[in-house]
Amino acid sequence: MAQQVNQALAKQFGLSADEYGRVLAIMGRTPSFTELGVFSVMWSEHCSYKSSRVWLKTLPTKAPWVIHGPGENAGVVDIGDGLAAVFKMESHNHPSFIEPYSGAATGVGGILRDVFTMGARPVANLNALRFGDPKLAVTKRVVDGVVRGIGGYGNCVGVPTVGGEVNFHPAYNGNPLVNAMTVGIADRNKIFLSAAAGIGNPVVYVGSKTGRDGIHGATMASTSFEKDSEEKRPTVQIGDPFVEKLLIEACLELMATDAIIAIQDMGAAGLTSSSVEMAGKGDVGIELDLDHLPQRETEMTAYEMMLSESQERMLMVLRPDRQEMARAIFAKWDLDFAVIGQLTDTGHIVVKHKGVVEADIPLAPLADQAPLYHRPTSETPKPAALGAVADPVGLRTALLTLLACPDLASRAWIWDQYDSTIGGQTVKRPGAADAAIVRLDGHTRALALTTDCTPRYCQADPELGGMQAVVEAWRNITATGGKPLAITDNMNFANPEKPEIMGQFAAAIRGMAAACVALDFPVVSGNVSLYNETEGQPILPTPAIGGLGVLEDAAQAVGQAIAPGQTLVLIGETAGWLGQSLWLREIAGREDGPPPPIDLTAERRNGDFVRGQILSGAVRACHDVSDGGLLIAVAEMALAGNTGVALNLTGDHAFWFGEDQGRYVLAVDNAAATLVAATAAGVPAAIIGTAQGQGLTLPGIDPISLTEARAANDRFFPAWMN
Amino acid sequence: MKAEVTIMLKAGVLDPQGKAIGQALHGLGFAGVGEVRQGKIIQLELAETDPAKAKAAAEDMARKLLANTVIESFKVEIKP
Amino acid sequence: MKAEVTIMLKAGVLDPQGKAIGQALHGLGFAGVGEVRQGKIIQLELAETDPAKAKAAAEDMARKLLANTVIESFKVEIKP
Amino acid sequence: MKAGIVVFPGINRERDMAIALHASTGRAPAMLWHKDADLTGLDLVVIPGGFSYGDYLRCGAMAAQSPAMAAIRAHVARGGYLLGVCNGFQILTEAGLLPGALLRNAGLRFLSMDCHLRVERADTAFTNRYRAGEVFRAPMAHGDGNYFADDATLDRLEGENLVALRYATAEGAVTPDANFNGAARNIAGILSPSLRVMGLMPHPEDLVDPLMGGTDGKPLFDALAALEVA
Ligand SMILES: Nc1ncnc2c1ncn2[C@@H]1O[C@H](COP(=O)(O)OP(=O)(O)O)[C@@H](O)[C@H]1O
Ligand SMILES: [Mg+2]
Repeated sequence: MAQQVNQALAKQFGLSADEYGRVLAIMGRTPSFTELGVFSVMWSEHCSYKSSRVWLKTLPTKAPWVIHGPGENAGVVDIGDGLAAVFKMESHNHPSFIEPYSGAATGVGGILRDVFTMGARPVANLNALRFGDPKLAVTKRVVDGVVRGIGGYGNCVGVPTVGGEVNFHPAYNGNPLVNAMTVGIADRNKIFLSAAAGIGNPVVYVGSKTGRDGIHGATMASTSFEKDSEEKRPTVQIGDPFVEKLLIEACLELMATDAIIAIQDMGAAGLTSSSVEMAGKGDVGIELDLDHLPQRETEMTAYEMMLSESQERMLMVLRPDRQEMARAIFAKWDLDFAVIGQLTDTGHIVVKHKGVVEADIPLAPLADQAPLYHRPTSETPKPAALGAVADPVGLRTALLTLLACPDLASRAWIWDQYDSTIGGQTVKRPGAADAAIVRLDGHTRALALTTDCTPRYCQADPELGGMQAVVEAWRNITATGGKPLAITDNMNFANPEKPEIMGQFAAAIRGMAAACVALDFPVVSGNVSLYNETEGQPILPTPAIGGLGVLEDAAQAVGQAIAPGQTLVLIGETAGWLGQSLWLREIAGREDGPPPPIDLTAERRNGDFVRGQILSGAVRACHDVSDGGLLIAVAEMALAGNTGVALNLTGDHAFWFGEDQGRYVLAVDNAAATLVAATAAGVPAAIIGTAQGQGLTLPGIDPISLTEARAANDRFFPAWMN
Repeated sequence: MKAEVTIMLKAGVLDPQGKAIGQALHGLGFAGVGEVRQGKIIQLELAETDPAKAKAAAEDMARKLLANTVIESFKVEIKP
Repeated sequence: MKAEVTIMLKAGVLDPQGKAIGQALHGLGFAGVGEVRQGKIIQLELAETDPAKAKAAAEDMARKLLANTVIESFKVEIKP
Repeated sequence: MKAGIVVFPGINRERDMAIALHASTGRAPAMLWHKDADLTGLDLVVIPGGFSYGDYLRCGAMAAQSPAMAAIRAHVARGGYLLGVCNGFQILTEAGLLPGALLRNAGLRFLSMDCHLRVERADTAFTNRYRAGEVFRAPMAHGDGNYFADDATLDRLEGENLVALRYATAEGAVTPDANFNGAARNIAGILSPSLRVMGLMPHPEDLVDPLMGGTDGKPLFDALAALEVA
């Protein structure tokens, strides 16, 4: 690799002329090939957040229960009983289009490492997936591979996959989104961080050997996806969940001792970002000798070893007197363990290979002088109001059509491929409740977990859409009885160099921030994935939210299943908002109008009321009203409980399918008491029907049997895939 | 006519299966085992009787379906 | 010396993978495809230089680990 | 009753199993790492579910050949009880401690869902808290649970009354529809002729707590709590 380092090469590496100028100024000389590689990945969008940082800083990140907010490998919140929940969401979008199985699998592996690197045992995985038009063969191939990949990795490592969400839209045809979230549990007082300390302390590499996998993956994730990606294609990373499982156990075993000073997974940009970040955060220098690096292939160069994205690897700084004990633990688990360097007082990262210094870079300017862009933004024009829209098909046909559409069809085909019960703590499995409920082993406490975003709202009005994504996560946790604590986010957007896209990003953040403040629901971790566009076709703006809440007593959690004799009470105001609704898209064939407005004060009041009712024991089942509106929510409760509902309200299509926010359907035994409590709390509440029989009946239309509704709802995935 | 399509991971692509098998063989006391790679073999019964045409057809199948050419390479052999 | 162990399901053992591939090939419009069977191939790098001994060793590995003779049959080929 | 759980690398349902055993026996089972598994004094050895060695060659194949199996065979030879669940069942068949093999699920997909099991034999140390013909529910979670043996072996298993559990409908009908993974003759679990070794694919250990949706699996562990090596 005797390539000449110059501006042209820098450009190939994704550095702009201005950025290369900064490199020259920092180095005071022409950088070596390896040094250029280090700068290019550290200053890539993926690692430096250079386009998004100014906006991310505006997100609320604090609450009394937040232990570590953004800036660590994952967010950490206090969940009581001396425990902390550690969680984060991360994207693997581009790799999942190139090689869906491996892309999705390694996405799961990567986010697991971000969580257990902090000392937490992973207890739940979730995901947020967006795919293109189901009519395309490529969509089917991607869905099949992604679902198999998520299951293949998660099932093998033995972490239950308990929830997620899936949408389809042609905007994702060439650019699916695969966002994976992991939640782990740690002792509140034993959180491991990545800041290195102790001059002379050994830098230790553990896990799998390094190969030439995914070199320049971080920069690939930072460019849009054009036809020539065939050629740019890096060696695809293959996940090894078996090694990951060993790595989890070995790291947790070592973490039970006092050996570890700092630890960090090797994620994007591999050894480069892990070593640079650990040393940088600890304000120390670091020296690596690559001769000691466990290698899978021969003749690897320093550049390749520094940039490899081989999976299932971790970097640690250990107490020197614990080194041999640590080595024995990794030997027990049959994992590589190698001392590859030590901490220094030089403030530089120095990389040696075969006796040659391949890189020598001052760490402070590498971090401090990283580019930061205030990219121009332009506001998304507010959509014109939606006038009256006539009902072309009637309620019955609309209900059956909506139940069968790809965005509302039963996802059982997907979750049946994910092990959701391993661990023996899954109180509410996928499909059982608005949020998954996972009890904490040995405690009565449980976590309520969800992922949410409605990209069609974000496209029409990014600020409202960002707000709605946060609100829906909060509502889903609330609907189980959980107290919402914090969120992680995965900001999936198109090319930030286009003002309209950067405008979407800024607006979404504004909306999210407003919701976080109003709901006391701070952001504690997240991930940004930009340049999600293929040949000029941008994705819908998709700020996916992963929400976490807690229940003091898992037995108090409620699900969606109703039973005969219960009364259904609707909480919240119904105006019949059809703009951007699924009814409008699927029945009227239109994607327009403004999305439903959100009243954060009402949202909070309604939610707090619902949670209070659930925790008081008055509620048998609860479901929030979201995609598809009220009649869909009722139908889903009926299907979950295999019990019909006699609805006693008369309403038009806008009433039954409008997507007004801030609403829940409660199933209660004593509706009168619920109404009294609601009035006292200033919360709109109305009886809408009774759970009974084997069908949905509503005034003026032929009854819909549960069998018919179930057949419609169950059809899409099996018919498409089998 | 029979076609046999052998599909292996490309050189440089991690092969967790092969690696684990290698370790297991060592564990069983088999010495002198170096790299182990695992692949797939797909045997096809073809109506085609011309060997060249059968091979071309099998190669087409491999490219379109049997192999994942992002990470795998394949080889077709025709057996009478 | 290289040994290649080919492992196929025994006749009489249902091969749903092979069947699914066959159906997918038909779906893609490949006509004249009869039975499809899928198997495994394991390539071993062996230190042994005597072909007969290498073959015997690989067969031993196949019997002990690589193949499950309840459901699979195997074949070893030595390649230089 | 003293129980031990043998953990091979990649096994991942050992905690679930320990929770279920603990709940029924009142004491925590010994967790035994495969490299130093000492089985002396144990009444029951359990090999739980998971992906031993990644299931990279065949499910259970590598664990079945590992040194720990010698101790497990000796435990059985001296009259100890042995239970293999899911990957544990696969390991026992690969090791020849139970006949047959577990093939890829007929639909070629991993299946994680509840199934119903009909108790074919209730006079064993494993199943005596169920009634013969009783149906119970259990989660399953496997990609390779399709039980296979040649016809002669299947006939022998049935002739000797060694089929412990079959996939059935909630009403107890042994039908193809209830047989999600395509197992030969709907077989979900089998016994050794000594009735001291049992293997099954589903996970009764994940249904022993009403909060997790039921206690259908608990009688299995209650039965084990009472066993004693004669
Ligand atoms: N959209 C976001 N909102 C809040 N925090 C974010 C966001 N994106 C990234 N972060 C935080 O920035 C830090 C770096 O993220 P990332 O580069 O993804 O970490 P890693 O590579 O270790 O997984 C993390 O602490 C992460 O939580
Ligand atoms: Mg990290």
